[in-house]
Amino acid sequence: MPAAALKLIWLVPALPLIGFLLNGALALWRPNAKAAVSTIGVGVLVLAFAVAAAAVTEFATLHPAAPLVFRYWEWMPVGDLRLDFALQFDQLAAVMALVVTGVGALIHLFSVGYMHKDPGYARYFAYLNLFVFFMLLLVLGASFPVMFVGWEGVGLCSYLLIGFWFNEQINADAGKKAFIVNRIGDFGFLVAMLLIFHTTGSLDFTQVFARAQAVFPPAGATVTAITLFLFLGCTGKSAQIPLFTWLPDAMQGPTPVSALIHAATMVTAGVYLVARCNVLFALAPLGSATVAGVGALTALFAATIALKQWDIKRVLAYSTISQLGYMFLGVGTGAYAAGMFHLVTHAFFKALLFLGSGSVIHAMHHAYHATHSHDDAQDMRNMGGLRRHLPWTATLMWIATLAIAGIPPLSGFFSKDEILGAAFALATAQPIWYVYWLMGVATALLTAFYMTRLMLYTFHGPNRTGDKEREHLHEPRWVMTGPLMVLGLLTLVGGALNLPELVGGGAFLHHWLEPVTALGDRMRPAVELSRGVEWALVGSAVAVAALGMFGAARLLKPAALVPARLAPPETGVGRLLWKKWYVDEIYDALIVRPVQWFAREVLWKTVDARIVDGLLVNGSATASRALGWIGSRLQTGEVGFYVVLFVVGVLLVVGGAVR
Amino acid sequence: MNVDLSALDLSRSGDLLVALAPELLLTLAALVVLLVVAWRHRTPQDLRRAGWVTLAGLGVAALATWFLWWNVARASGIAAMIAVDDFRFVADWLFLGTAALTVLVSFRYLEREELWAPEYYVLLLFATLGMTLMAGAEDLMVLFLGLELMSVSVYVLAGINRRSAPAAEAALKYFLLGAFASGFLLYGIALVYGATATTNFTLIGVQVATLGLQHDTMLLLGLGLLLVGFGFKVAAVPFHMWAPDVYDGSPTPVTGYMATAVKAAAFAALFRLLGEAFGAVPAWREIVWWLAVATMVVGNLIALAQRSFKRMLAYSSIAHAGYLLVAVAAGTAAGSAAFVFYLVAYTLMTVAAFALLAAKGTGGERDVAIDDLAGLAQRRPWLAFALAVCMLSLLGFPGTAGFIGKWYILVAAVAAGQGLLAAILVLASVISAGYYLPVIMAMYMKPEPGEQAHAGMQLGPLGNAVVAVSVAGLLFFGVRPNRLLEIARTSGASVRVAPAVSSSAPPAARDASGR
Amino acid sequence: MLLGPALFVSAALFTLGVFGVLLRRNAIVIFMCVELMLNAVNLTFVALAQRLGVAGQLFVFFVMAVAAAEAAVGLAIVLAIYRHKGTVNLQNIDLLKG
Amino acid sequence: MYAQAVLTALLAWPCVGAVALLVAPERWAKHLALAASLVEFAISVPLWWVFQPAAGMQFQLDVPWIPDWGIHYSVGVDGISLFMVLLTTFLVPLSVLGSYRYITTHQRAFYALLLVLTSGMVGVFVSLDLFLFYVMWEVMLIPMYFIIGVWGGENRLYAAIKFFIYTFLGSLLMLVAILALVYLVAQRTGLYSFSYGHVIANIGRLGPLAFWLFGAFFLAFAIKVPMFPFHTWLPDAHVEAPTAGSVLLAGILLKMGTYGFLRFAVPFFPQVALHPAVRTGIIALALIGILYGGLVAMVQPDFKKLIAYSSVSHLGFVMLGIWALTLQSVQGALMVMINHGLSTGALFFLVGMLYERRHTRLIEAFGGLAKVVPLFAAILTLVSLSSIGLPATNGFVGEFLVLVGSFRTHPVAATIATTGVIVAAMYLLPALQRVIYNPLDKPENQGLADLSPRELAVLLPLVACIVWIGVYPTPFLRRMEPSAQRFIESVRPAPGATAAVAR
Amino acid sequence: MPGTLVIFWGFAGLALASALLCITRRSAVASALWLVVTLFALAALFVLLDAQFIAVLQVLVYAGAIMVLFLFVIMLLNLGRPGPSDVKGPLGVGTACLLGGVLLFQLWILRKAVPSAPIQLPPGSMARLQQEQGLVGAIARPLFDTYLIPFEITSLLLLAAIVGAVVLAKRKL
Repeated sequence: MPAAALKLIWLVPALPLIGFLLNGALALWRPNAKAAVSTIGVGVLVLAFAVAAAAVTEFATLHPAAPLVFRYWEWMPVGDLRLDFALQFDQLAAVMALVVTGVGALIHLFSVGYMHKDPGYARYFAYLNLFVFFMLLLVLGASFPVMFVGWEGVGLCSYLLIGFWFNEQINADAGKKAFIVNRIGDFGFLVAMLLIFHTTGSLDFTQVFARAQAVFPPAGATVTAITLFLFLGCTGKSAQIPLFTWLPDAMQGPTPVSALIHAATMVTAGVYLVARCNVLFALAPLGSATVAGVGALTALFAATIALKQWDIKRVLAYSTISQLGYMFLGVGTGAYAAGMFHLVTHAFFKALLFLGSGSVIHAMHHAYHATHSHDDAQDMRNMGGLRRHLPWTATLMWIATLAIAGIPPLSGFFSKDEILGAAFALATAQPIWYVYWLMGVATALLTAFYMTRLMLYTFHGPNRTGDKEREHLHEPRWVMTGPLMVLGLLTLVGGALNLPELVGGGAFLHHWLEPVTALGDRMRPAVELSRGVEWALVGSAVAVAALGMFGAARLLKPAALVPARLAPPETGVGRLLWKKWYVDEIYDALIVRPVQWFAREVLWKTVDARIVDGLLVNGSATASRALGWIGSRLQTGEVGFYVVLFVVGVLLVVGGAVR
Repeated sequence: MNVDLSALDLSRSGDLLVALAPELLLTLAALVVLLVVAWRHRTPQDLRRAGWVTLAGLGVAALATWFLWWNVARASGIAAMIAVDDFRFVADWLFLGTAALTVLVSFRYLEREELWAPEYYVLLLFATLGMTLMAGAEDLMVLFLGLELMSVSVYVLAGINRRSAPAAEAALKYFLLGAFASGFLLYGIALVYGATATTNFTLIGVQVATLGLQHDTMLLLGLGLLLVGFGFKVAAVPFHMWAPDVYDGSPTPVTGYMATAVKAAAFAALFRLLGEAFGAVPAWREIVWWLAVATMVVGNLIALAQRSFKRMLAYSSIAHAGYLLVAVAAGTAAGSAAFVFYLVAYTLMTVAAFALLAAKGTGGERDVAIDDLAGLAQRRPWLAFALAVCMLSLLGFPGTAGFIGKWYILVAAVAAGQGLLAAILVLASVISAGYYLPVIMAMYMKPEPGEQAHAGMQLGPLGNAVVAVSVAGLLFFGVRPNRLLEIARTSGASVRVAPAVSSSAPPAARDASGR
Repeated sequence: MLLGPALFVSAALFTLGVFGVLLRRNAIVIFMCVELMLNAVNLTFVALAQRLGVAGQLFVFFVMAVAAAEAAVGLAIVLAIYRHKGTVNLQNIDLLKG
Repeated sequence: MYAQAVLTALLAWPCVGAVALLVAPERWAKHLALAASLVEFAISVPLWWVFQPAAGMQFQLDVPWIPDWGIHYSVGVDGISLFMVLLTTFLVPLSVLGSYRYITTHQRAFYALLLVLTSGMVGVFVSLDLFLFYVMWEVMLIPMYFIIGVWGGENRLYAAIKFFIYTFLGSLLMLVAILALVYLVAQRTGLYSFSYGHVIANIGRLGPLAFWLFGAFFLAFAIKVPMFPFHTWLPDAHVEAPTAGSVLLAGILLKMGTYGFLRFAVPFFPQVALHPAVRTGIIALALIGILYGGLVAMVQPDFKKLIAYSSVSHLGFVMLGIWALTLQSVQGALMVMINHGLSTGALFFLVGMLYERRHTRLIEAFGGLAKVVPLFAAILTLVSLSSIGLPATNGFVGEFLVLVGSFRTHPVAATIATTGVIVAAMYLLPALQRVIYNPLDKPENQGLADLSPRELAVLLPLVACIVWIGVYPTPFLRRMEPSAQRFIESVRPAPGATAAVAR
Repeated sequence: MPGTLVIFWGFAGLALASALLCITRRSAVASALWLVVTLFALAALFVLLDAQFIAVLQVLVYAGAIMVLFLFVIMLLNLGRPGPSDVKGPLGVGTACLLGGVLLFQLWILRKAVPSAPIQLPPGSMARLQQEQGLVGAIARPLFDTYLIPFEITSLLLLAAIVGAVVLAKRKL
């Protein structure tokens, strides 16, 4: 029987919701009550984390094989559709809940400092709380629709927060883009739900997964379709090809938002979904392969773009896309634990990187603000040598960089290595995975390169901020550096969560998640690598990472950079990368504009206005009027003509009578 | 006052006098008014006096009709000149009522237009008398003479405003075409007489049945020509061309009278004729079908193109003739009942509409464009309301008697298997929304053109009463039509239906004196 | 014996009357043509009366009364229009139209 | 006592109120109207509890009206009409309150018409006699015609007459069909009666005529819904109507079309309505409506027009749900009907409030309003999200059920319809952005006042319902389920019957 | 061809010819006079058809009274003088010919139409009736008996016409 803390599991999402309501009310009526806002905003997160931690502790003692489902009320009971508003707590949800509330709490704290001067402070915290609520609903929901509530809800909050500074159109546009692109993904999610209900007769996770094996033949068309539609949802939410374009734009939001939503939590929802539905994906090898393939491709593709970005946050954004690709490679490979592991470590180091960049931007912004300069506070070409002004930030970000580059023994090394190892292992059974593995390795190389580039340009070399501005550059307050330090610590030791057996670890996360993934695991080919091969893989991974970093250090010359204002335009391949392969432009030309044109010119102005309304509706009215007019012209007033018509009538009537 | 009138022997003078009491009283009234007019005819008071005497005459005749109706007067035997049945009484009431409403509206109109011709009332009475004879006619000769009596009177009424060139033109057109049409009607009578040796409706029906004449050339030719004659009187397309011009040129109360009572009389006669004499002849149904379609469509379409309110009403009345023809084409008992009901509703709304037009048209009704009514609702809310109700009723909108009437016609048409005709009727009604609604639109939704745009619009107490009674009737019968429906049903059912064609032995030849 | 020819002659006369109405513009002449039509019908009545009884002849009597009445009113109307228009040519009498 | 009288009271009370309004002083008009409509709502509220979901038609009253023709005054509600009645009585007080400042001229007439309209709308939903239904169907046309024509915008005359004639056209053909139907039933049973129960019980198989009769009903209802391509009256009417008119037009009047399908057209002629070709055609039209309405809405410069076209899209879901004919889809359709009334009603109120402040509805005239009117912006955002079907708002519940249900019988159609969620985001979010986000660069917008308490009183009930239904729609679903079930059972073709269908 | 038939066709021919002249003469006076000729010829035909009393009436009322009225008005309006023809132009003539022709074609079948045998009286019964009751009596009896009502209506009709004519024609309103 679940104990007290588990019974209170509803508090985990409810607390942020309360926070949202309170902060929302404050935002509307008392926008300047910042102390109250901060207390509520951070407080509910801390409390939620506490409840979640307590629940997980209890859960760990029970460690049940089946998830605990808590039904609260009937949501949509219609005929054989029995849909309850229910939460589900299991090992997977526990991991996610902890990450969301934990990292969330840190980022909330950071935000207290980062957003302190913002007039929309209360609104910001309201949105942030709301986001956490939806995110928790997403991870705790016991059925697809409940999860979908969270799924769309986080999209909504992402929309609201990206467009937080809505009085600049570019921000509002970015938010809108995020929402609409996400909706395309949600279409996939919806259709998948329809298919699932149609075939299994339920939408509850427990029932669907229990029935899946009986209902779906392995590798059947239906289950493949379901997984592909689900994955379409994931590509939207987790910014994978082809729906990744919104994420870089999402950097228009406040930086803590980028850290929380667009790095640590929301964008990983897709990974969570695949892990959650591991049974279905295991039944659909083609679906899994698509997941892994798209993940690998996205990882590589995004990494190339990251090579040539100047905006510090955009580099991190593409890096996020790339790392998400890794995670999909992992879960697509069937290494759910590895994927989740990378999700967790990525949450730590990417949050750290984003918050670090936030710290940098905060400083830069402060400097520019002080001198009334209008230069871009996020362009790395305006930075350089910041380690002297922001030593803590620089140090912590270096830790994160090493982690993401995959340098042992930082957390990122273990998680990334596990994914690559799993892909390589599967490749022995299905050679296509060699390609994926190679792409993963190449990505690792590029990752090490561009992250080193970022660090070099930002923190090293001469400073390009400006002479006057330089004096205003300094570390932020403790509320901002504090969370950075915690995250740095987690980045350092996070690897312990799933220390591989190879190095004597217990693979804790792997075993923890086993009840969730067991069913899916059983349906996959069992492959084992010899220890030698594993060591070789580890060695090559480290070598690749080192090569990337070393190459960057050798090839790049921070000293040669000029400030963004003076920088010459990019040329050649550099321009192609800088312009992000022109994907946005291609989408614009192929989809957005044609649809707009079609809707405006064809549907509205032609079909609606001209044909339906003009020709048919008003046309028939005009025709009636015209006929009437002709008729009234015939009424000439001359009796002679009337008589003629009269006699014609006589002839017709008489003819008709005699006929 | 319960008297047994259930078996009047019309060959006996006493019974004949009873059966003809309304007509006789009406004649008497006409003669009295003539005397009154001959005595005094110079001042407005004389005019009014004549009017009141006329009203009294109409009232007495209506009482007599009521008396007959109340005591369920019926003739014994079949071959009479005059029918004694509910259909006649109800139709008579309608004519008398319409005449009374017209008189009431005329009081003010004649004075305003300075028409010091009290003979107006005499002619009105004669016309009404002609109508009652038409509705009661059981014989083609009575029908023809009644029709001529009515027509001659109305020709004159149309042109009674001798200062007005349009009125003279209207009278001329009406007269010339009317006489022309009478020729056809008469020829039709002759041929029907030739085919059946009789002019009595019932006997024609009997002859058709016993002799199997339903495909007889002479009879069909005669029937066709009769339809032409009636088609003219009811302004069915393509015999309608006179109507807009005549309605337009005539004094407005007369127009209202023509559009309602004259048409109603022709329809009543047509109904009785087709039912009693030609019920077994299929040929007319198709003709009436086409006439109905053409009339509805053309009337509505041309009305759509009108800017003058009066001409619009004229064309609209053509369209309504088309609706009534649908009831005729349905030809069932339900059809006749629908027809009676519709006539009542139609009369109420048309009289009221023309009364309002007459009030509006101080500078000549012909010049009142629909847009001239702009802003009437602000200045004269009740008049605007009344006119709006009339328009909605003409449109056949639920809640008004016009709707119940149209509904009844549709019921009859559908029951007679004329679904297509019913569909055409409703589509034509949709077109009619295109010209009725602008009237409402002008009154309620457009601003008043000038401060005093509607200052001169006066109906006077009598005119107000007419409009009020009409509108109240329209609304009342629109919600609670039960009693009127019952009357319509019983009166419609009282028209004898021609016997079906049988193969029994032909009757023996009759003697030369034509009994 | 004469019925058939009489009916034919009557029809022909009637047609001539209609023809006249169609052909002429003078209101009075048109009215005369209408009288011709009525007379044609009278011939039909009389011819039929010979076979069907005296009623047909009575109708002729009534028709004559009608013709007289119409003539009285009609000619008065013609006078009235002449007073306004100075003509009885229908081509010029088209105030009301549309 | 309550059960017998309530529907009649609901019909009669607004008329009483209207008369009272007409004799009262002009300045009392709006308050009286509000009081009257609140009383109306109060009368209707107990229905929620007294209603017995399983009992079918209830609260019935049947009084002979025109016995000659078999016409009765016959009223009653079941799980399908119950919510339409409640929605009507719920929206009317809000409409009155929302018109307090919008309507400045001829207030007495306006509110009286609004109340008469209420009567008509309730009448349509409670009529159990075809004659009564038809009369009510037409009667509410007039008040709406006046509301658009007198208190409407620039082009109001055109919009009013278009609205009128369009509806009139459809309904008159339906009238003929009703008569023919009653006649055919009378021929079979010998009883000439317009009673709904009598007709539905004895309708049997009608043969080839059924096709035409269904066609007439279809036209009437399809125009009202409106389905593509009969929809062009809607944008004009919506745009020109005053706020209350738009709210009731979208909230209630459109539902009459779908209600008509549920109550009359489909149950009367299941063999035609569910004939594969007809069914496919109508579902295709529904899909066209969903996508076409959405895409055309996307490019509208006028906010009201945008909402109008979005209605076409939403009602497409309803049609899809009805024709998919599963329990989920039909209930989903009913939910969409309710939700559309609430969400679109709220949107119209919001746009109306903008219009009151700025006298324009062009989207481009605004921008950055969230800065000056945050409360307005918050509510507009929430309502827009409910309109595009964000989960946990009412919009999702209906659309999801429709999709889940229709996927079972028409997977391809349901999938296509699902793209509607993308289109919905594509038309409403950009508009939202251009109104409340973006730079606040128009000087006229800088002094706008946020929502007044009165306006909040209008909106908050709607917002509450939006959240309530989104989170806990069960009370609604439970009440409509037996009726929806009955509807499906009554029309589901017997096995093998589809082959021998008319035409 | 029996003698009566010859006489019949003679007068019929006269009637048709003068009718044609009536409708085609340019002068209204001429038209009226030709109409009088037609009416006389018809009177003759009436005699042939056993309707002597009607023939007399025809001459007295029609050719006498009514046509005099016509002539009187024509003269009053001074239409007798030569002037532009009121006959329609070629298009009008063509239309008239066409319509008239079709009408005649439709009525053509009447030449063979006879009342069906059962309702026909035996030949000569009309003449016999007149011999029994006298020329006037044969008509008068049903006129004041069966057809009393129509007869009375004619009186009203004439009264109405008189009133109407007076109203229209009197000099002052």
